[in-house]
Amino acid sequence: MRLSTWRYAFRDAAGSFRANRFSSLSAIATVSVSLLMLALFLVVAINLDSMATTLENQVEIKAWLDPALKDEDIGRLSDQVKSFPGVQSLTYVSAKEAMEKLADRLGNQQALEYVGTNPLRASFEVKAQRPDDVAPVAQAITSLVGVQKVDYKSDTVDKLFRITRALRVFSLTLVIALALATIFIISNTIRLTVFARRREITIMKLVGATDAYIRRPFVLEGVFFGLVGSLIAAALSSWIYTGFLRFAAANLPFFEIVPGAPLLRNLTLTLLGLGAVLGALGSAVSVRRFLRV
Amino acid sequence: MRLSTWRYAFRDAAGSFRANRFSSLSAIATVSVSLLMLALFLVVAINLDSMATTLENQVEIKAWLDPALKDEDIGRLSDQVKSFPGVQSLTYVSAKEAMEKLADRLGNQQALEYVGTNPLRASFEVKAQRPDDVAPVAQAITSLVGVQKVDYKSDTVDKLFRITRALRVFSLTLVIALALATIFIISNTIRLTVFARRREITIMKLVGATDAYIRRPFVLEGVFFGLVGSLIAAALSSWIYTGFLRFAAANLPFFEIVPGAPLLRNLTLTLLGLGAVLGALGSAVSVRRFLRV
Amino acid sequence: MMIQFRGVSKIYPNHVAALRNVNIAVDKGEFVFIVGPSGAGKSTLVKCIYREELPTRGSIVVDGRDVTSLKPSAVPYLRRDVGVVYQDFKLLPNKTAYENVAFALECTEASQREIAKRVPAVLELVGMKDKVKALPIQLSGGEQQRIALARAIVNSPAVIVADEPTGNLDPDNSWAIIRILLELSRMGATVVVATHEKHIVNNLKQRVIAMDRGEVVRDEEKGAYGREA
Amino acid sequence: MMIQFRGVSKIYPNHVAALRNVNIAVDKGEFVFIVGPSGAGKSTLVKCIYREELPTRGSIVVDGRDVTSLKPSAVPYLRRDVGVVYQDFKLLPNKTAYENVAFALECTEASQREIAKRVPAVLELVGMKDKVKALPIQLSGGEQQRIALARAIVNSPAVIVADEPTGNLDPDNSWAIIRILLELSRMGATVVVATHEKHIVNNLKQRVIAMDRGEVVRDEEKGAYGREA
Ligand SMILES: Nc1ncnc2c1ncn2[C@@H]1O[C@H](COP(=O)(O)OP(=O)(O)OP(=O)(O)O)[C@@H](O)[C@H]1O
Ligand SMILES: Nc1ncnc2c1ncn2[C@@H]1O[C@H](COP(=O)(O)OP(=O)(O)OP(=O)(O)O)[C@@H](O)[C@H]1O
Ligand SMILES: [Mg+2]
Ligand SMILES: [Mg+2]
Repeated sequence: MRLSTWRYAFRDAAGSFRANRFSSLSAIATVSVSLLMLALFLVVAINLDSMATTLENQVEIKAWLDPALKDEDIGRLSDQVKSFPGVQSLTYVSAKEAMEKLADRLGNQQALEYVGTNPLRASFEVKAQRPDDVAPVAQAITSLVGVQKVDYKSDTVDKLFRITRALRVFSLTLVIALALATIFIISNTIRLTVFARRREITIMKLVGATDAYIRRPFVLEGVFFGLVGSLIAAALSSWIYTGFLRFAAANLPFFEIVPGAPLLRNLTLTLLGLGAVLGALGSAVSVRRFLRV
Repeated sequence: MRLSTWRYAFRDAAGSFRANRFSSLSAIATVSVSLLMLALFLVVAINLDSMATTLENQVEIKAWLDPALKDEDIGRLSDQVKSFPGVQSLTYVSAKEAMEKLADRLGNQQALEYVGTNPLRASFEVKAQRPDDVAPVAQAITSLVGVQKVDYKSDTVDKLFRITRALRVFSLTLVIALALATIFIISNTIRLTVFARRREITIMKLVGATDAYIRRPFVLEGVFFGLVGSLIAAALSSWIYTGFLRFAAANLPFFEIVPGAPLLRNLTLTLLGLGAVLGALGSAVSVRRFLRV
Repeated sequence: MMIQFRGVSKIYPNHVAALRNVNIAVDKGEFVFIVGPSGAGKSTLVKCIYREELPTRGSIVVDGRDVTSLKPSAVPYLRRDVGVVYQDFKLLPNKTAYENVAFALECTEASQREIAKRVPAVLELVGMKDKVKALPIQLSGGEQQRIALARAIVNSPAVIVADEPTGNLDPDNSWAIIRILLELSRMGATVVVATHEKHIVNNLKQRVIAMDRGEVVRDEEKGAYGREA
Repeated sequence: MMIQFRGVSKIYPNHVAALRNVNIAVDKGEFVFIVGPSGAGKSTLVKCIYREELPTRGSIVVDGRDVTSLKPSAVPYLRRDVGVVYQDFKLLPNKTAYENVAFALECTEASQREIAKRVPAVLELVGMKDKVKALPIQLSGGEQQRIALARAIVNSPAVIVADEPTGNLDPDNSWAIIRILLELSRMGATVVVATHEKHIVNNLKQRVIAMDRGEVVRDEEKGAYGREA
């Protein structure tokens, strides 16, 4: 019997879809539009997060070395720093290289050339593995003999971390807010489609159908609304994102946009899951409201 | 007669609101949630735009001066540059100041002190009024006698402008997309509330009411949904933005957040207008669909 | 002629022929019963008078208006001239009994004073003055039917069309309703009543139009319900 | 006893007393007419049998079930035992005539075979086998009423409740419907018919319960419609 019951539910869901095409299409359209917004927001947030990570990874510790150090001392020191926990990479910049860089930066190389001696010193440029490692690593390097001064632009780093943290909190908040809004709008819309059919529910109850029997086609329909809506949203957002990637590759080569490969698949799965669950729950909850007959 | 007609319309709108509390509240909730999202997005976009402007305004043209120039020549040159169209401000940096700045930046002041002569030159730091003025102003300055070299980091500026343009295009696109989505969702929701009452519309037509007469209370109701929904959205978004301003003042002092004073008032007016118009149009269009009896 | 059907046929989209070449002429002030078995086409005929349905073929003239070629904006004015008691009542669910009746006047832009005078009078006439504040779902079937009648006659229409106006009423109330309709026709209204009430039709000896399978099979002055009558 | 009302009163939320201390007992296989003027409380009484309304006071037992204390999950099973013809039909608007009747069986988890056998049979019985594919709005009033009857009897319920089952039917069809209900009661079903059809009630000489203003004013075996009867 169970089987035919489900068959009836499918048939009735399809029938009501046909009969209420107007409200059904409205519901699907609302689901897809609101999920599309959520999806776009989500990929923006993911990109902001990835940008924040990129920025954080650019933080460098600069350690100026005693000019008296010999090459072998420098090699030893370098090995020592590399072995610290949290150190990701180390680059040695000699005094000569430093002067070349400076000349480059000032834009008037010749002017510096008649300076007899090189006033600059050699340095290590050290990268930390994680933002949190920066301070302890800098601390550890300071205590080394042969290192004269350690600088990691603590102001700038602090500022940067505050910005990235704010960025993350902010985009997460917006994503959560938008997700809640989406859930709300979708379930509200489904509720309105059920509302338009409240009389039917009453009749079914009076004829002797159980609550579960009545609910079933509505839930199926809700799942259908959710799946179709989210499929449309997924297709559109993938298309838009692919377009954006192409645009960014041409116009914003210095931005590292998160590639589409795993992102869009995960996004599609998330949207489908969200759509189906919201559709089912939205319908089930709404029907319950009209079952008390 | 016209007056009583409007009175009836108000009374009927109020009556139907009471009778259809469920769908009315659903509609208002959807309006306020979707307008709230739009509002949040809008203030983010406005802030991004203002940030982009701030960044763009930081672009400077640097003009190195011939060391042989006398103070009076420099004064004359300075006046000349200031008179160029598109120049906003000019700051004179003497060779000595330049050296002090450099020493500051390098972090080891003493090291530079035993450099006998100052290899650096005096310069003008010129700000343009608008980003587009930068290139022509630089061009104009280059042609002046006594200016040795002009630099405005054309790469960086170009990159910056690309970023700010992308930022603007991007946030404008998202705002437009979200605005369209909001319009769609709101009119769809109102359509569903009208759909639930299509039988009533049919009856009114059969009793001899004109289309205009039937439409009136629906439009009033739509305007009411829109106004109440947008009022809620405006209140919530103002509250959130004020909170964000407070948060930013404490945690992100280096960001210039657009102040709340004129912004929130304009936002509220925009939301109210949008809500009222969408409510009215959504209702009017939806009713029309069921008037063909 | 108040109502004139000429060669009217109605074939519904699902190919059911509900009216076949119907020719009817009803004079001003006439009282006509339309009888016939279930599904004969009585309701369809009646719906054509106030343009709820458009005929597939033929012409219909009501109160001087060519119903079939009426432009949409003129339809409400036709409907105000034709008071209808619908077989399924069609009361507005969110309005009380009083408001349902008042609505028919309000939408014609009648004055407040007139509404306040007419509505209670007509509710009293149909015996519903105790239930003015009840919503349709708070009324019994017969009570709804009487509200529907009150609404149909409240603005003194030139034509009154009643589709089974006593189907949910006890014999006493049915007679009361029919007497009201007769009185209105005496006062000049043209009254068309589709009914199954053999007893009433046979007693009144008014004009009877009998239908069967979409055709007019009998049209008699002072007629009877038909068959074993 | 199949149906037992003991001291049942029903006061609607708007303070209308629709039933006042009603005591009724109907045996298995009995056929009962309920008569009374419009608004007497017939529909309310009938609605209490299948628990569309709960009484304000008193106890109701139907087919051994205490209706007033039934828990919500048991209500559908009560309703399957009581086939109802509603005064306003209550057909599902998006299902065809056939599907409306089949629905009453489907939701009881009847087998496909049984549905395919019973539905056409019962549609034939009420004279509606030509209209199986029509939606309710494509049916005339009397046709809808017959579909409603078909749905009420399709799963051979122990109790059949018909509220004004012939209000929209011509005399021939009305008699046919009443004969079906009589036949079902002879086969063991308990049949309760609320009606205004004086002619039918007076002819059949079955038990008649007369109501007025919420009270049972008469309860006679082999009764008549009452008054000038
Ligand atoms: N909207 C429709 N679409 C299709 N067929 C219809 C429609 N309305 C009515 N019919 C069919 O047209 C025929 C005539 O219907 P109509 O309602 O005019 O009958 P009637 O004489 O009023 O019957 P009753 O006495 O039962 O109310 C019926 O066979 C019916 O099934
Ligand atoms: N849901 C309700 N709320 C309030 N009052 C109601 C409700 N339903 C019915 N009534 C009132 O209760 C009384 C009895 O109604 P009921 O429907 O039982 O009458 P009835 O005998 O079936 O009449 P009819 O022959 O006209 O169908 C009436 O006065 C009616 O107005
Ligand atoms: Mg009819
Ligand atoms: Mg009743």
